[in-house]
Amino acid sequence: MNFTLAEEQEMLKKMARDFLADKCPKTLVKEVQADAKGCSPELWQEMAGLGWMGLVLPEKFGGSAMSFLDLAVLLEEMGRAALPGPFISTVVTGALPILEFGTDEQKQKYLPGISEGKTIFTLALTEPGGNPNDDLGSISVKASPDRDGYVINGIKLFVPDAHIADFLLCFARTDEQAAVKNGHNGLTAFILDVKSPGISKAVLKTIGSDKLCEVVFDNLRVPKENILGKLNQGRDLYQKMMPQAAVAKSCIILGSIQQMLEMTVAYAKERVQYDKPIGSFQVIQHYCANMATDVDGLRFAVYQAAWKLSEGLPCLQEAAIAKVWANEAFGRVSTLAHQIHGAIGVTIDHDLQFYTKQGAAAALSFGSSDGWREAVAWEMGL
Amino acid sequence: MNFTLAEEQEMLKKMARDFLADKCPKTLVKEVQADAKGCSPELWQEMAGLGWMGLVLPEKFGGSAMSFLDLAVLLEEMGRAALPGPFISTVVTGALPILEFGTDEQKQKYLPGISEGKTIFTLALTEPGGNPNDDLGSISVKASPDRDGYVINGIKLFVPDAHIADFLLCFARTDEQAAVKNGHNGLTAFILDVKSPGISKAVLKTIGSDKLCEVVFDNLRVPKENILGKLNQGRDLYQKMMPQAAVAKSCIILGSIQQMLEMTVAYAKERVQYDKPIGSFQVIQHYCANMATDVDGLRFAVYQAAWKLSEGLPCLQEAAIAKVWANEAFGRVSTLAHQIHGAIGVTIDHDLQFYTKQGAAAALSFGSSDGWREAVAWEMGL
Amino acid sequence: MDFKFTEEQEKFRKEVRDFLEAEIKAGTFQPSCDAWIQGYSPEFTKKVSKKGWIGLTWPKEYGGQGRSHIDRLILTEEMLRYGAPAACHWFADRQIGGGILRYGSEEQKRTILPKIMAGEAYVGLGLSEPEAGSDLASLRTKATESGDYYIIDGQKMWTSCGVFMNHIYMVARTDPNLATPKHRGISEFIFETSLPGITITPTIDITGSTAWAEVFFDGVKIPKTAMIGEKNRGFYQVVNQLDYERAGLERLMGNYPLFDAIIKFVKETKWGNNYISKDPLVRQKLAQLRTEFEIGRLLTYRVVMVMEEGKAPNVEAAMAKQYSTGFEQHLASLSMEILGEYGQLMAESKYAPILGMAPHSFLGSKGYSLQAGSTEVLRGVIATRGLGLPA
Amino acid sequence: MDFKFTEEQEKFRKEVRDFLEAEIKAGTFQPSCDAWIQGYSPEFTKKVSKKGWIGLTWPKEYGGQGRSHIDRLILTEEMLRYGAPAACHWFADRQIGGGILRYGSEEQKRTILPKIMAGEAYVGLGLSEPEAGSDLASLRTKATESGDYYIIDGQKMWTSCGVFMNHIYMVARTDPNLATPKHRGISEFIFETSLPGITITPTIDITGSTAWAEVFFDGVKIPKTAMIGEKNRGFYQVVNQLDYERAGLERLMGNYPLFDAIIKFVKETKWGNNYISKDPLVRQKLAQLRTEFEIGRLLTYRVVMVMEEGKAPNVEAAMAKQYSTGFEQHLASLSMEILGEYGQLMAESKYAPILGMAPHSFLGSKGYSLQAGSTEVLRGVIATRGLGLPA
Repeated sequence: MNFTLAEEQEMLKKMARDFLADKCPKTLVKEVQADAKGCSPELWQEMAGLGWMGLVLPEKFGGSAMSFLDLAVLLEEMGRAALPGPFISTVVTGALPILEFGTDEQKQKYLPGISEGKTIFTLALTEPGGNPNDDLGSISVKASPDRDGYVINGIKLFVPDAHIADFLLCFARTDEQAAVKNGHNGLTAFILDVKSPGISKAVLKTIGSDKLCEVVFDNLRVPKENILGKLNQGRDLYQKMMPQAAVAKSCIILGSIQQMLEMTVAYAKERVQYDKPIGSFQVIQHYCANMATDVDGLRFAVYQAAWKLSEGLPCLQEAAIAKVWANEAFGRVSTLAHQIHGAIGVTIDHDLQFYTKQGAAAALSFGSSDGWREAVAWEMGL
Repeated sequence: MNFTLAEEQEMLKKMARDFLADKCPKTLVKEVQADAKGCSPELWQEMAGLGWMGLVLPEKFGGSAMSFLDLAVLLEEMGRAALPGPFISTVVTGALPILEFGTDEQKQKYLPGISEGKTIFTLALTEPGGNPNDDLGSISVKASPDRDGYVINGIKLFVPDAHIADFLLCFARTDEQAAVKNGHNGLTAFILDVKSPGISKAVLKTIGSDKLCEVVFDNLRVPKENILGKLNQGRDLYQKMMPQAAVAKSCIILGSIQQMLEMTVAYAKERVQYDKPIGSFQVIQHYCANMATDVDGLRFAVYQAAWKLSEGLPCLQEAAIAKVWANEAFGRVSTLAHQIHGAIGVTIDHDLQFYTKQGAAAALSFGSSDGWREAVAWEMGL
Repeated sequence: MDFKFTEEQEKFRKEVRDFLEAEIKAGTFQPSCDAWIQGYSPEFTKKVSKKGWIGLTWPKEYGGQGRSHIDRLILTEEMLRYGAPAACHWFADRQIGGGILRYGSEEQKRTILPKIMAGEAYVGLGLSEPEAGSDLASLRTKATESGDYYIIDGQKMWTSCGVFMNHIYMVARTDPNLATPKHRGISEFIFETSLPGITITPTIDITGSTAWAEVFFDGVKIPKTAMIGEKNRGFYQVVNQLDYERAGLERLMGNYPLFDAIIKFVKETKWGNNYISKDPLVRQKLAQLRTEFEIGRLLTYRVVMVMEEGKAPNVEAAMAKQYSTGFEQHLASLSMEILGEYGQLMAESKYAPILGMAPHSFLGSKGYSLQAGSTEVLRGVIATRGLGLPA
Repeated sequence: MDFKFTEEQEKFRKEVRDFLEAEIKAGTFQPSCDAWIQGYSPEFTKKVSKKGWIGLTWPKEYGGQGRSHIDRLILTEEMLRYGAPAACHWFADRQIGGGILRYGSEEQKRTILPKIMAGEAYVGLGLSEPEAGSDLASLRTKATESGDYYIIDGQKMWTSCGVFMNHIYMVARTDPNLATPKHRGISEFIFETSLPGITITPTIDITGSTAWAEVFFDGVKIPKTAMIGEKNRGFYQVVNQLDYERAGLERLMGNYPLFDAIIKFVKETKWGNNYISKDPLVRQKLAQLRTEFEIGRLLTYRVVMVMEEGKAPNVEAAMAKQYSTGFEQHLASLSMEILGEYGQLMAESKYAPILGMAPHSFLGSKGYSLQAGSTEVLRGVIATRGLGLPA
């Protein structure tokens, strides 16, 4: 039992913080958000040079074989810097599933490119009009057997960074029969090359300026070898991946609210109204105390889940709790941060807005609070 | 549009407040709560003498033909005084349904006795193990035709004041067949004389010291004439009565939290810590401001619903909103009242406890917050 | 107690509704959130003026309609319900006209009120400054006497209606020696923004909109007749006007079009096999919002009852405003939550449900509890002035 | 970071669990809420003493086990989970022993600690007074020097363990001249309650229980050796001890037996045709409580990590305590709500589900956020000491 980061993690954290403070100022964030790509290729390459994309990959694939916990440290700093770009898409919903479920050939084919920052992956899971608390069961994109492979048709929604991705990890229905009994059956994960004919992408406009896309498959052909994991067993991959994705987003929120807390406390010390710093008003003090409690509580919840992921222990409950609390803590902390900042905090020129928007987007991604609470209920045996 | 009480209502309010301050001190409340009867017969007679039981009854039945709005004024004061006894049972779930649904004979038989304070009525609706959000649909107490009447068997729960009541208004199933389609069909309301053989009662022990009872019917015979309203149409009576009962309980809660607010503000002005009245601390001020907002909001919600009832307008939504808000406002106000009172407020000798207990009991009576919110959703067309 | 409107009032409501529905049909506007504060439409304001609906409660002798505050409540309720673009006249109608009637000279009443009622004077509110937010009395903009003129120097922030106003109503320090207590020595002014020395810079807010502005005064020369009320007593006047600023339904219904839209959306949309409205969790959330809304409506109606009695709506307005902005924020965040991933999609986006109103309002509503008296200031008013707790 | 216990720690946990389950089976106690503060059982305390579990972390040279704070965390977690009647030794084990080790004389360590560890000294806490609640430094009970003795006069309120204590640990004013600032001139004492001049009157709380007491001192003569630490520096000592008072899992798990019971109840009970646990609203509520509980557990574990580093758990304890008591209150009120009308039924009643724990705890939990530092005091600690905001 130990609630502090290891020395190497502290180093990683400091290095990431310093690097991002230097290379990812808010001017860049603003620029990148406004840009169609939603990513700075130069920064992406520098991050790859620091080994971030390969952080959790084995050395033979160009990685540094570090743990999910180490990755969490890095993600928290990314949240703190409001870093835009396809990092979670590529690493958490790309590299990790390949590492876990890929064949040797697949690993060899995709992972080194990811480590080097040359390959961008993303996840195509959700579909329009599906039940938001059951992405998997709502899948109707179909992969029909065709000669040596499959033909894919349908529409995916909320696919992050699809417009700049090289590959999509796409869940599609391969056995309609199996779905009759349970919609989670008969699904398969495919690695799709976005250069193939039959894919079109359109970027949606979002609150967080994340580049979420609509992706339309029109008779897209994919060879059999591009199945990731087992045919019709896509659910296994999904169940492994979703807690990781939820924890990754929770790390982003943690970084966001930690930064909001620090900005707010600093402002409360310096802003004078009624002839004293507003931080000397009892109500403002209690607001700050509540924010700090939320931030600390979330920190431990997130790191507990990340630690369990690192150890390969079952962690659906811990991941669910982390995401529920991330969403709730974000709501409360951002409300109080704005309340204390007053009007200055609701201008486009104030940094607070980056975190409000990033946090709101992260809270709505990879499962709602209600959905994750339902997972907690399930784990409680309810 | 007018949000103030009429002059006569102000007079009624003042009279009730003065009377109860004089005749229903907390020493009496404590005594009555501890007593098996849960009611002071002397006080009950005095209240009858003031015309309270007959307040909303026509003059020919010994009443004063006042409105539900007037009754609400009175109920609020009863809540403020933490008055124990079967007033709501008798007037709201006894006299009002009889007035609305009774035959001339029934009105003549029961209402004058109620006005005079001689007759105590109560409601036997809920049953053990039923769906708490569907009392009506959960009824399994059966009334089987038998010669000139019915034989009733089964168990009712949470029957207020059954141990001292003269009559029960009891919902029972008279048409099993009709229930197949919809559990709300095939129910009938009966007026049961508790002196009849075949009834046994046991008082339950409750947080509010209300005398809620288990009532067991064992081949109780009831003549046909004792049906209130139409055979198999008990639902109509229920739908008319429930909003009235919910608003009545909301009045009790309103009186409770108004009193809690006043006690708390007075205490905050007088209690000194850190060399100043605690009411000068900003956090305590905001707590009090929040309490006041809840009290005022509830007041208008309750009186709006009561006014609609007075006018005979549809008011399911307004009644539901009043009860939801009563429950929620009670939770917040009581929490803050205790927090400001500090330790002294959690002793049995402090008056705050009467309101905490009375409010908690009222919040759990006549429908849960979730259930009433569902009614609001229904009214919204969801 | 009486919770219904009279027949004439209901008739008036219908008249307003019919007018607004016809305008929507005619394409004058599309219902949108915050239109009362951001919706710039001289055309619409002119039409409202023609109906006699600006200055509805003002005395007939000055060209007003002399109607009740309840009529104005009905009018504003419908304007807000339909999200009508009323920003050009809203501020003048709400608090400037009343301020002039209370504190202005006969000449001011005769000259300014008609321009407002004609829908020609768009009056912005110049109160906040960089160092004077909740603590308005800390303002530094000064008005220096010089013959028959005052020379204004300084800066205002968050001037409502700032980008399209042609008049500004503002407060400035007229006596630097009267700085203790600092709320003395402040006076109120109204003048045209076409005067030389005024620079207006739009403020871009968190949603990207530019409804507010910074206003810079550099030696702006205004005639002494621009002063409203008594010299050096402006703070006492403005405090009263602020009560009116926070008294209305715009603090509850600023994002009402979102509420209507989300209810309609869940009723009409299926996710998976079921209408969203059948999800018990969604039902609870919307019913809770409906309940909270109703409480806010009643608290705000009460404010109008107080005004109708001829009293200044102080504690009652504070209570209604701090409660109601909380509701609006809850509405926005629950709407986003109900929409789930779709809650991220902004107006311009493909697939954006209900015109992207939910995320837009989530951002926009952050300011609701800061404007016109922060929630913290208002709770202080309730506690000290309302409950008599020691200040 | 490492979120698991070592094998030895897990073994120890199992040992504690086995012990407690055996005791339950043997009928020594029934799990109940608040048993750590209200559960009087000399028999149980003797058994815990025999296991060496009182003074677990104290140095071996004084008869303690010299074990880690994590071991004590495990021990207390299981005691609380099983609702074990540990009140006779809880306070002494938690903060009195530590206080004596830190501030006491060698003789006090040699005489008092063994009695505590033997499960024989039941030490009550005499801090609050009628005029001294959150503002402890306002205390008026005085200790007047008289030769080799102090004479104690005054009154304590809410003395934990008051009705069954045989020792009292208390603070009194030893120098009336050092009243500015008023937290000077206060000293700490420990002595037996059998001394003449002590009157103990149980306080009946809102639930009807009598775990606390008023203690009156009327010329109570105690030897000077009863003073702990330095004369007139008692306030500084007690502030440190308060950190320990609020540092533990009893602030999160005081009503844990209710949590276990309500979960079991909804799983096993049908209302109408369905198990209660299948109601989506119930599922959300319980999952929310589970989530909140986990956050509280982590915040409290962190406090123990701080102690394990040899630091006083100040801000961290304040944070965990004010958060966790909020959870406990939420647990109680949501449990009542889930039980609906059944939520009114008290333990003794027919039909009462889960032994009436929900309404009992609803009432009892009102005090949680007041004891051992009110939520308001603790948020102040977080803000000023933790975040450095100006005091």
